[in-house]
Parts: sequence; C-alpha cells; structure tokens
Amino acid sequence: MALVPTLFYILVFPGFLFMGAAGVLGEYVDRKLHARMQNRAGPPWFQPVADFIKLLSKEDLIPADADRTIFKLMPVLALTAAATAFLYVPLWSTQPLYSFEGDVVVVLYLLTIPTFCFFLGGWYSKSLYAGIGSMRTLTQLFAYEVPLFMAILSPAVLAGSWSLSEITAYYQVHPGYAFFNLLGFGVAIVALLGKLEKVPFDLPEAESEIVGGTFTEYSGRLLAFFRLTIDVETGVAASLVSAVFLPWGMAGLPAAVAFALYGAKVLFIIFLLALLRTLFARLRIDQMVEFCWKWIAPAALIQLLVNVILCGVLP
Amino acid sequence: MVNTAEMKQSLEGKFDFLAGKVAVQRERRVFVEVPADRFREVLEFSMKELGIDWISTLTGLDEKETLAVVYHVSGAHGIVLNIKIRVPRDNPVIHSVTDLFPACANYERELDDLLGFVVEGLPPGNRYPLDDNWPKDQKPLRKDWKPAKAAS
Amino acid sequence: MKLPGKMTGELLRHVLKTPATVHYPFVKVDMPDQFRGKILFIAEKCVGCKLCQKDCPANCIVINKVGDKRFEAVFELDRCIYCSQCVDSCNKDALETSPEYELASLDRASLHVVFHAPEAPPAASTPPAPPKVA
Amino acid sequence: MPSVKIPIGPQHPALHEPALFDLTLEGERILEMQLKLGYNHRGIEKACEERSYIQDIYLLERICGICSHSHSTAFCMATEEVAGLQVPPRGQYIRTLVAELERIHSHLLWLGVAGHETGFITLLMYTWRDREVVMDLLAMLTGNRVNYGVNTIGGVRRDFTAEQLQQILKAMDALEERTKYYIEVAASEPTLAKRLVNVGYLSPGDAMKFNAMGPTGRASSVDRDVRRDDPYLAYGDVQFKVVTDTHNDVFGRTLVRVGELMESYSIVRQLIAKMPDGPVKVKAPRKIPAGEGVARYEAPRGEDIHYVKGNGTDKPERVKVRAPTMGNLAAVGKMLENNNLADVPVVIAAIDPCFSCTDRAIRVTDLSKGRTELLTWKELRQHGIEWYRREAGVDFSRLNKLLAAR
Repeated sequence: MALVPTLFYILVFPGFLFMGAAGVLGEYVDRKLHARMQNRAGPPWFQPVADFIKLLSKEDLIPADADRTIFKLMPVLALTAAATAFLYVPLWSTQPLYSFEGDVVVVLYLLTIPTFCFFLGGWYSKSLYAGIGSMRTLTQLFAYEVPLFMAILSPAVLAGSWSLSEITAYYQVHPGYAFFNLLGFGVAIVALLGKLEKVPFDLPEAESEIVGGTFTEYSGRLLAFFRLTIDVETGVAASLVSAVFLPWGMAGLPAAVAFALYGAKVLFIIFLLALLRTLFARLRIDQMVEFCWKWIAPAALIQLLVNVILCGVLP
Repeated sequence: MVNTAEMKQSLEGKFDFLAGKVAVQRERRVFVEVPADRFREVLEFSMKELGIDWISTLTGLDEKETLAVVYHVSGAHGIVLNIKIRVPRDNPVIHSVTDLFPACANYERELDDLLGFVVEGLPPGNRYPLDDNWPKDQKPLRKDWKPAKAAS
Repeated sequence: MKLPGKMTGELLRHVLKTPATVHYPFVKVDMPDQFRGKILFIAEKCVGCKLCQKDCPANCIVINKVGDKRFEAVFELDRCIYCSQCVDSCNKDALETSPEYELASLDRASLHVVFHAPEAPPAASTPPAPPKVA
Repeated sequence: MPSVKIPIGPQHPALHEPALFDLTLEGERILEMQLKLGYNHRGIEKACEERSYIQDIYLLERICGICSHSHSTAFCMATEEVAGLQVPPRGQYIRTLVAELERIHSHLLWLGVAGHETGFITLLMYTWRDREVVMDLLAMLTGNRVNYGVNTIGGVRRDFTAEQLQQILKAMDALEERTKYYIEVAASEPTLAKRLVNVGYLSPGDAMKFNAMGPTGRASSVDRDVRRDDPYLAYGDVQFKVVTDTHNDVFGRTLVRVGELMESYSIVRQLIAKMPDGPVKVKAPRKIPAGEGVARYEAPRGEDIHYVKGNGTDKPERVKVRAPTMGNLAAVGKMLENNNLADVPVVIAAIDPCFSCTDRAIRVTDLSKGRTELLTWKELRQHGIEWYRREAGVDFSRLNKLLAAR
C-alpha cells in the first residue's frame, strides 16, 4: 500500500477533510430544513462552520473534579471512531476504501464508540446534569442499539454476506430485493434518531430538564470536537443506511452521476431525520424505552425473520 | 340566586347594626362595614344564605387612627360583597378566615407584612411578599412609612 | 390507536413556503404609522406649561426655560416607557411620536437627548445603531 | 415512610422567573406545598399612592407584560366608579375589543409554552407565528405590541377606523382556521397527549375550595367567568359560551384555552358588528373625589381585581391589585399533591403562572420526620432518578452513590 495515496485518502478525500465538510453540510441542511418546516428563515449556509470556528477559539474549561485525561480524550476518540467508520462505507460504488468480510459489523461498532465517549465524557466531568445525561445516553443506547443492529444486519442476511461491498454488489444484481427491507429501513431511521440524540429521543440533552445534558461541562475545542463527531456520525450513518437500504445505482454509472445519486440519497435520509425531529414532542425516558422495546424491536425482529425465510425461498 | 337588592335587604334584616348602612354603589357592588367582633357572624351568614363562596382578595387600609381590612367576597351570582372591619392602630388583631377560604392565606400574610396586622389563626408559612431579611418593624404600606429617596 | 405525526402534511407544505421570520438587523420590519416610538419635541410650539413633565409616569421629561417664550426639552430616553402620555397631555401639539424603535445603546449618555430652543436647529443626538449580530 | 422538605427555586431551570416552591414529600409523593413569594415584589401598590392617577395607569399596565390591558382596564374601571364617570359606549367597545385580542395573544402564547415544555418546539414556533398576527394588529391599533396604553380615565385614547376594524375581521378568520387546526393536533397527536394527560390533577371539589379561577378552574368544572357573572365593559351585549372541561389536568387546561380562543373570535366579530358611533372618552377631572371602587376583570389567566380608594386629590389613597395567578397559587399546591416528584418541573411549567403578576416559590416540609431540608435541584433530580429506576427499571444507583459522596 503506497503511503502517499493512503495519507491522501485518510486526510483529504474521502477522509477527514471531506467528511468534516460533508458532516457540516449535513448539519446545515438539517437545521435549515428544521427551520423551514417551522416556517422560520433558518441559519445561513456558513452557520455550522461559524459555530465550529467560534468554539475552536474559545477557552477549554475543565471542571476541577473531572478526570482530566478522560475528559480531554473522549472528544478526540469519538471523532476518530466516527471518522474511521467512514473509510469502510461504500459511497458511490460498491467498493469502499477498505473492505473485508465482516466490515458491516465493524462499522456498526465504530458507530457505537462515540455514544460511549459521550457517556464517559459526561460521567467523568462529575457534573450532576452531565451524570444524568450520561445515564440517559446509556439507557437509550440499550433501547435503540439492538433494533438498529437487527435492522442493518437483515439486508446482510438476505445477501448472505457480512461485507458491505458484497451486500451492495448483491443488490446490484437483484435491485428489486431491496424493497423487502423497507420495514428495516424505517426501524433504522427511528433508531438513528436515538443514536444522534434528536427529538423525540433527545433526552440526554433535554435542555428544559437537564440544561446541557452530557455536554454540560464541555466548552471550547472539546465541545467543537463533540459537535463535529455528531455531524460526522450523521454523515456516516446516513451513508451506511443509504448503502444498505437504498443500494440502487452503485455500479455501472459514470462517477459524477453516481456521486450525485449518493448525495441525493444521503440528503433524503437527512430530510427524513429532520422531518421526524420536527414532528414530535420529547418522550420521557420510561416512555422512550417502552416505545423502543414495544414497537421498534419487534419490527426489527420481524424484518430479520422475513429475510431469513426469504433467504431460503428466493433463488 | 339572590340579587343585589335582596342581599341588601337580607343583610339589613338579619343584623340590626347594619340597618340602613348597607351601601349599594351600583348593581352587584355592595359595601358594608361591620364591627370586628361581629364580622365572622356576617361572613358565615353570607356564605350560608347569600351564596358567597369565593374570596377575591383582602385589602388592607391605613386610615390614620385605625387600620381597616376590606374582604372582597362574591359568588356565582357575581355580586361583590365588600365587608370592611376596623381595628385599632396600636392593636391591629384580626382573625384568619383560612378555615373558610383556604386560598386566603397569602392575602392575610400580605396584610401582616405590608401593614402590620396581627392575623390570629394563620397557618404557618413563609412571609409574603417581603424578603426574609426585611426588618419586621418596617411596614411599607403604612402612611407614615416613607421610602428612602431613590438615587436618580 | 392514534398514529403519531399529525402535522406531517403541514410541515412538508411549509418547506417550500416563504419563512415568517426575517433576518433582523439586515431586514427591518416597518412599524405602523401610529407606533409609539421615540418622542420628538417641536420647540417652536411649546408654551412651557409643563403638563408633559407633570404627567410623565417615568419622570423622564424636563422642560427648561432658556429665554423669553423659548423652551428646551431634555429627555432621558433610558427612562422613557414610550407610553406617549406626554403627547396626549400637550395642548399645543408640541410633542409627537415617531416610529423609531431601535433605541438600544451601549452608551447611556447617548440616551440623554436635548431638544434645543428655536434659535438653534433641533438637533437630537441619534443613538448609534445596535451592535450587528452575525 | 419519612417525609422530606424540598425547595424548588428561586432559580430553577424549569422556572422563567424567580419563585420558590416548598414541597413536603412522603417518599416520592408530594403531600403539601408552601410558597415563598416576593422575589418580584416591586412595591407597585406603594408607588401608586405617590403618583397621580394618570401616571398610575401606565405603572399598573406594566405589572405584567402579557395581561397589561387587564390591569390598566381594571384600574380605570375602578377609578371611574369612584369618580362617577360614564365611559361612552364606543369607548367601552374598544376596551372590550383590545381585551379580547389580548386574550387571544395570551392563550396562543400559552399553547406555545406548553409545546416548549414538552419538547414540541414545532408547536411553539407555529403558535407564536400565528400570535404575531394579533401582535401586529395590536401594534397597528394601539401603537405598541405589548403595553398597549389604550386606556385613560374616562375612556380610551384612540379611536379605531372602519378600515382597521375590517383588518381585524380578516385576521380573525385566518386565526380561527389555525386554531381549529391546533385543536385537531392537540386531540390527535399521541406524543403530545402523553405529556399532558393526567399531569397536575385538580379535582372539581378542590378547585372550588381553593377558588381556582380562569382556565385553571374551568378545566376542573368551576363554571365561573367574570365576563358572564359580573358583566363589565361591553360583555353584557355579546353572546358567548363559558368553556369548561372535565379532564381536570393539563390536557383539560389546554382544551379550555383553545375553546376560549374560538369564543374570543366570535366575541370580536360581534363587537365589530355592533360597534356604536360616538365619542370614545369623557373628560376626566384630575382630582378624583373621595370614595371607593372595586373592579373585577376576567384576565386571560383568571379573575383580576382592583380596589381603588380616592381621597379628593389627584393621587389615590390606596390601590390594591390581586392578579389571577396569586389567586391560583393555593390550587397549585393541590395540583402538585400526590403527583410524583419526578414530574414536578413539568407540572409547574404547565400551569403557566404569570410570575411577574405574583411572586412565588415552593418549599417542601418533611412532616413525619419534622425536619426541614433544603434540597437542591440536583437532589431533586436524584429523586427523579430513583423513580425511574423503580418505574422503568433504569438503574441509577451508581450515580446515587456518587451524589451521596458529594
């Protein structure tokens, strides 16, 4: 593996720089859509960048009681994990940058790491609000993570492979089969709301209840990293969901068209997320857990069962 | 439901000290003044016979020699009965009506804080509306109390 | 069972509608003609009855006699509550409201407005525009 | 089980203005509430005695930013009663018109606040956008968006033109359509209902006992409305229904308020249709004779009462104001009783108190142990955590240990 192209991949395209830009663009689209659905003007296009730069220029305050190492490490670790996951997601061709058998599982676990970083960062900042936010983060994690995994793995079951490139390649051959996964798509979108901590599952940072939640004590660069992590996570998760559930046009198209199609698919998913977060009132944590286990998890289970059966029935 | 004229008639008929003293300022506004020791009797009679079940507020008045309280009570008929009692300035003791109107507690505390009434039978609670640090002998709504000149 | 998401159609319709809000410091909303904004004083009409000074709830008007039948007005705009009672009280129409509403200032001295007597042109010091928010 | 005292406030994330709610708890259950009020006490009643009647109008108007017209109208009505002034019919109608517009804007505001407290930001944005229609109307009619300043002793300061009245009618049609939509949303959006139904229960008996007024009382079947029972201004000339509800909770209070919005639109239309011609005010003397007057007024939040005593000078001898929230506070204690402590911030936020009109606070007293403890917000949250552990199986015991160690 040549060093220069690898570094280019990691740092510029489709690595850190592209991903950061894409994440920030995604945040802008989300905020703008949110605002326009509420009949507000919404932020100008540079607002997420301006917020990021402003946070970078602010002082980092670390509470006296906090564990300084973990407090500082967590934002970086979270961003790294989210960024790493990007390298394994196929974007506009069936081939991601790096690929091996089982990478879909790796991506899912890499996406879980930021959530744990939020939890640990909040927990070790020793603030009460952050402590409660952390506990809520973890409680939520248990509620949405299982349905999310089941939903994303069910197309893989149908494709008979644990490799993202092979899954997308399979659906290129059988484009119609992707329609069998619609239920899973819905489950994945709802679970993503929990993962990205958006209304109605924004309990870890419900500002009218627990101020800033997990991030109460974070400020300056560290907070900027956390915010960027969420942006990048949104991009990665949207790309993953689009690759798995909307796999059309991943091969045999000119690069520019394929890239535009990829962008459209990701924007569609961001649009769905924005719509859902605009549509609902915040649930209480008990209501959230109940909702996930009562409706979302069974739906994911049904999807998995259907795909297992289809696996045997379909040629 | 009683109307204004009936209320006047009924009050004057029941209590001889009110004869000819029930002032009807306009429709649905009845003003009476009763001796402090008969007040409870009048109030209970009004609640029983005149459909009074609602207390709007109490107004404390500083009338130089005496302090006075006006009880603004009404009912579903919409008539506001204003019962005034007078107590001596050097011994301004009134009896709480919180047993009849539980909502009244804060109004009575306000009388204590702002005008220096002594309310007997008031359930324990925080003072209202002045701050806990406010000196107990300063009663701002008394006429002889003047605020310090504000620095402008 | 009632399904959540009652407002979906409404939200989708609004994506394409013109927003109800404006980008404030760049786009300004005009106030109606009768808006009670900054008070203006027309020194030529003043006869020095001081009714405005007497009726002002905030005590923010002072009328000074500077010469024979010449009066100047001093307004403390940081105290003014913009009720325009002075305009109503004035029998000579020497006071009027203006729709100017951007009166916030970082400098309190700029809110001490003097309307000079007739000889000098009525020069009100205009407060600086509020700090622009990006 | 021992009971504990917990204060919420004076500064608290769920409160918009300073207040202290003192709660007596038995375990998780709230037994009793005591208030510590006065953080917003501004000495307005004393200040009124040192100002002339004209200055008092504007001072009293600024008691509250939301129900400013309520206070100034009640004061003017009481003063006119003392002075024996008769406001011309057109003046009465204009006052009534502004009063109803104010009610519309206040109820729409409340709907938005309810949305915000339940995390339903979209409802907040939509209702506050529609509220702008009324605010713009009021700015056009009176010259300001909040402290309208239309009242003066003896009438109103401004006359409305026929064109302006037409504009009001047009706005009412638009708002009525929107309100119907919100009623539909509130009735059929389950995520919203989950946060409102059975929260802050107040039984009809308790509501009457504590004299709960306004929408708070009417949501608990207390059929009292000053506009109907003691007609003032032009309310005797218009037909309207007093909206009541039997839900007895925050959901019922929401339904009463949207129902009153619909009634207000109809009242506004009737007023404009019947608007008489003629002068809008009579000349009022500067010196008001000796005498006393009581004015009751149905403010958006309930009954507002003003007592004015004149002494023959241009300054009142005594002005007494009782704002509606003050009267509802006793009932608030009842609402919190038997609620879960974890729900307290939601309940307090949902009753929509006007903190400026009344100051207030809650302190909790431990009856069984007989000790008084000051619990901070974080300790309150700890109760919430334990509750969730029991009720939802969410284990926060590690956090509790951490808290105990601090």
